[in-house]
Amino acid sequence: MDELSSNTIEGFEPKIVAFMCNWCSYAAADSAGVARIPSPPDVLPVRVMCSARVSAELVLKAFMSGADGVIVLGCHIGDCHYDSGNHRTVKRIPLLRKLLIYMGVEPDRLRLKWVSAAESPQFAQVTKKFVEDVRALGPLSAPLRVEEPAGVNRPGVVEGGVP
Amino acid sequence: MTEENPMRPYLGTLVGTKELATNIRLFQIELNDPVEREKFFVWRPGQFLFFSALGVGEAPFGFSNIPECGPAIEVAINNVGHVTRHIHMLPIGSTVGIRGPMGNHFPMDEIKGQNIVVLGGGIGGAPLRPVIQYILSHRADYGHLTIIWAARSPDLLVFTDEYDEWGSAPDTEMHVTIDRPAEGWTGNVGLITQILEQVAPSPENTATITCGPPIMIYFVGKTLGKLGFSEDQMLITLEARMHCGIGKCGRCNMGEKLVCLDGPVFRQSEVSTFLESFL
Amino acid sequence: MRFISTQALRDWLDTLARQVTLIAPVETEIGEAPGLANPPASGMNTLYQPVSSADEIAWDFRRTVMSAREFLFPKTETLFTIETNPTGKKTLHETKMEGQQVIFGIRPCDARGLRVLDAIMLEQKPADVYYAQRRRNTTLVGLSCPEMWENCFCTSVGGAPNSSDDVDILLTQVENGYAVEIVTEKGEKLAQGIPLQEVEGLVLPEPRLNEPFETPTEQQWLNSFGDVYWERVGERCLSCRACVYVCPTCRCFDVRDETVVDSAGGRIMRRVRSWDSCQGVNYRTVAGGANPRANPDQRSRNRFFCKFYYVPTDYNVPFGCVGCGRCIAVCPVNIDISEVLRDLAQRGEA
Amino acid sequence: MIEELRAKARELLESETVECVIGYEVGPTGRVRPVFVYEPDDVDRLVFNTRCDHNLVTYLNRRNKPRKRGEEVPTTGILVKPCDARSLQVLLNENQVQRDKVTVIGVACPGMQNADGTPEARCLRCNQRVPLLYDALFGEPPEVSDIADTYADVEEIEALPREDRLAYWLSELDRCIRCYACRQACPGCFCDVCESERDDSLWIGITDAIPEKAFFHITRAFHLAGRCGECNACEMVCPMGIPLSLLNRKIVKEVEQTMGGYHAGLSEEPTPLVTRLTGEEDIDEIH
Repeated sequence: MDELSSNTIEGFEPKIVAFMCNWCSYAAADSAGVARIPSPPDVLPVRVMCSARVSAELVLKAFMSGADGVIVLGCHIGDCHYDSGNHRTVKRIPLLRKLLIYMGVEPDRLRLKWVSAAESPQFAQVTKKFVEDVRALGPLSAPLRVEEPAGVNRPGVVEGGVP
Repeated sequence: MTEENPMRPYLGTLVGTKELATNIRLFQIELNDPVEREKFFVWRPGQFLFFSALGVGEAPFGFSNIPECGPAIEVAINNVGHVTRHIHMLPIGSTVGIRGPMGNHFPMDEIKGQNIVVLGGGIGGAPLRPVIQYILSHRADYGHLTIIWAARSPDLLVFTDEYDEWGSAPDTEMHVTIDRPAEGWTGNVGLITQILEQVAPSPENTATITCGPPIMIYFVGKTLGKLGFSEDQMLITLEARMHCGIGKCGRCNMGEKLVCLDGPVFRQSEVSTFLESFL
Repeated sequence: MRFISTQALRDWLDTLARQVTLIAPVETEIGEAPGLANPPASGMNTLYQPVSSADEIAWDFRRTVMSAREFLFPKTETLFTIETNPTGKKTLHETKMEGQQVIFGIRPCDARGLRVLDAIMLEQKPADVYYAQRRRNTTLVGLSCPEMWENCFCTSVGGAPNSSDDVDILLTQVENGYAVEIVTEKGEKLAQGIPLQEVEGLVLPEPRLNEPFETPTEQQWLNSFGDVYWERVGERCLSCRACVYVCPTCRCFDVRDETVVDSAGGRIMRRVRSWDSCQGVNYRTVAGGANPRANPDQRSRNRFFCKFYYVPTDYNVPFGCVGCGRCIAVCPVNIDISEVLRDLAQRGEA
Repeated sequence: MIEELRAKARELLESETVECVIGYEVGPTGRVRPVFVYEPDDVDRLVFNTRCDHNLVTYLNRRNKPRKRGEEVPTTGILVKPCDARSLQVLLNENQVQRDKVTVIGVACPGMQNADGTPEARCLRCNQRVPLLYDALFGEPPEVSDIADTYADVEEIEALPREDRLAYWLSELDRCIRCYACRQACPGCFCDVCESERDDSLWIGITDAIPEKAFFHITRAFHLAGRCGECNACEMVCPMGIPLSLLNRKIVKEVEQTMGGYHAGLSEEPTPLVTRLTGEEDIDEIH
């Protein structure tokens, strides 16, 4: 994920990581492509076996590695391939989102949506909307991102001699 | 910066690798800068270096050859941790970082004229190869050489293709053993301590050099004691987690001794006085 | 005796702050949030921080939470970077520090702590160049302590609240200003900019001292090593690192590599080092999983031995501890280094 | 009450019911600290007062394990306040502690106080005065009127504009020195190797950069979702005074409000985040 890099605000194109369930949204994305339904190019798809695989760590790591927005796509409740995985997702991701908002991250940077394998138009629509929302926010900033390399903001030593 | 920065690695190139045993590979490195190469190619048997997989991390390893047996720096590395796993994935031609040579070395001058017993276990044999190379290339300076080489199983024996050369060198005997019987293995079976008792080298004017897992070093020491060796005659080389190799990071202390500066080579008699045990 | 009035000192510091990095004690309010009426945690923290004027300085501070060592040996520093250009060629850039910094208001114990770091990082060859550069470019303007506070025991380990041994300039508060003692050449150079007055018969206040105590002998340390006493001291240790991170003399570090991608898509490899602590559980774990100091009491014993036996044995300093008392103050379970010293010193030599 | 408690500790040690009693003693400078009592004659060191705010259950994570493979788990007696009992219940729910090896000496809690004698904030919103879990109980529980936790502290942060919330947390995180005292003091943090401290820097490295510190604190709060018993040990041990309770209590509040009033350690039900796998059938629109 450290392939991602951030751009400047001018002409800002957000980097989006989409965690997609193998059994629904990934298939939907696939068939959206086959059906030539236009979907945004800024989305880096990450296939997971279940949306419940998407731990807080994965979301945070995506943010820290350059994602400006993270969207998690899973099966509708009742349709989980593993029976109850998305019941975990729906408790986990909204809770993480609330915590991030509480810490000052914009609400629109993390989103959870249900997209079944048959819903390729919805897939395109959901991701397009998300990209637009994140684009409006601009690049991700603190607390999960710093522009300076680590240590630079430490009070170091500046130019100049002893007077 | 005017002073030499000991934390800065020399850049080198991985020029070759050789499979030694299961998960153990020999890495051959050439340094890119000829000036740095000249400074670096003075290491002695027993010293160690820091090998960086750049961007992943660095870790300390013992040298597996002597400069005279160059042209490359050779290091045997076991794939056990995070850094070594990445080192094993490096393709030939990769740029790597090398820091060193560090630590003390086996007192090859002090033990001149003595008989030498070399005891290596598993990957612990790697830092002993320079000792053997050194003795064989200064053969007249040393007495009888006994090499006892051990591993848990045949696939973990390192430098197997050099055993014939070592065993057939003048005034040299070579014993190889594995811990448990294995299919197709016709050589010795038994722990290194058992073979040591069978070979029973005489303690008269003899120095022993041991490297292996801590538990092996401990029991080899016991056995040598039984054979009449004094702790002063036993040289061992220890390992510890370390990050600098120059006595700064504080990581490798055993009591007041730092493995990186005071070691890695110690006499058993010194180790016995350490506050903390290496086990 | 040389003297500077409070106002002249403040003016000089204001000027100095524009010329060099000026580090000074600053009071930071905990829970300082815009619009937050009731900060959830209460209390004040004094920390050494860069300041731009004398107004920011906490003039009547006591002991800072963290020592000043982070300005010579930062919590995190980049050792070097390696850049790979599009043709694959790699170039290595070492981190260099240029320019000057002045630490104003360093307490004599913290300055003495730097003396211990000097012995380890500079005098023990090869020297650590990162520390050496910062040390060379740093001038210490000390401020005597008016008294020894709770947990302070500098006088038991060879220091004093008004010691000028390890600073470049020592200031001592007197009426309407400060008495100035210039100790080193570096201090002399810096003091050229100070408008000093010569005042006759200036009487320096005597600091209030805590009762000093005897520290254990080398033999007492050695004898105690295998004692169950260390288990009793260390078993309540939580294995956090607070004591080590606030210590002015601890120097253990960890080194890691990071790879970052720059905006042009090129890869930059960065090697960083950060503070580490012998109290951490996996401090000594080697690849393969063996941990020679698996128990908290072994780790806690290591800290005490490091300060009072290992460092004095290995390096040219009498103690690895300066008696600042910070580790006592921060320890959540009240592991008290002065209690340990007293306990051991009371034992027989046998 | 303390005499009875000491007598109980003596009895447990003399009868070899337990090898050691973990309680509180007064240190040489008057500070209260945890103590491990092994000898019956040492029980007089035990004290209990309003400064005994350490959560001793943390030590069970270490002590309630076989010392060597194949050995029995050592027996321990432990002093437990009502909030500590919640932590213990959480550990029991997660099979981290062998109950039969622990003798729980419950103490009725008068409410803990700060060093200056004011009541601790967490005690002002707590109406538990008797532990839910004990083998023997000491002390007279004081009368408390019904207190409802309004999460006023959390709501104060929530009410701030986003930029101010961010500025607040940045200034708090900036002070963090990564000493991990919060984690080490927390009974709920019992992983052998913390994911924030992996040798391979899988998630974060070792630097003091804000994102790494934020990652640590966010994931720690998150891992404690439905498990934090609000003992506040993390905040009390923080040398830099970071208000960690505000992070944990945000999660406590959300868990309570979205998961049917669930509170960690009040029942034998483990955290609903991983165990309740129903209740969302009506959800269609998320966000």
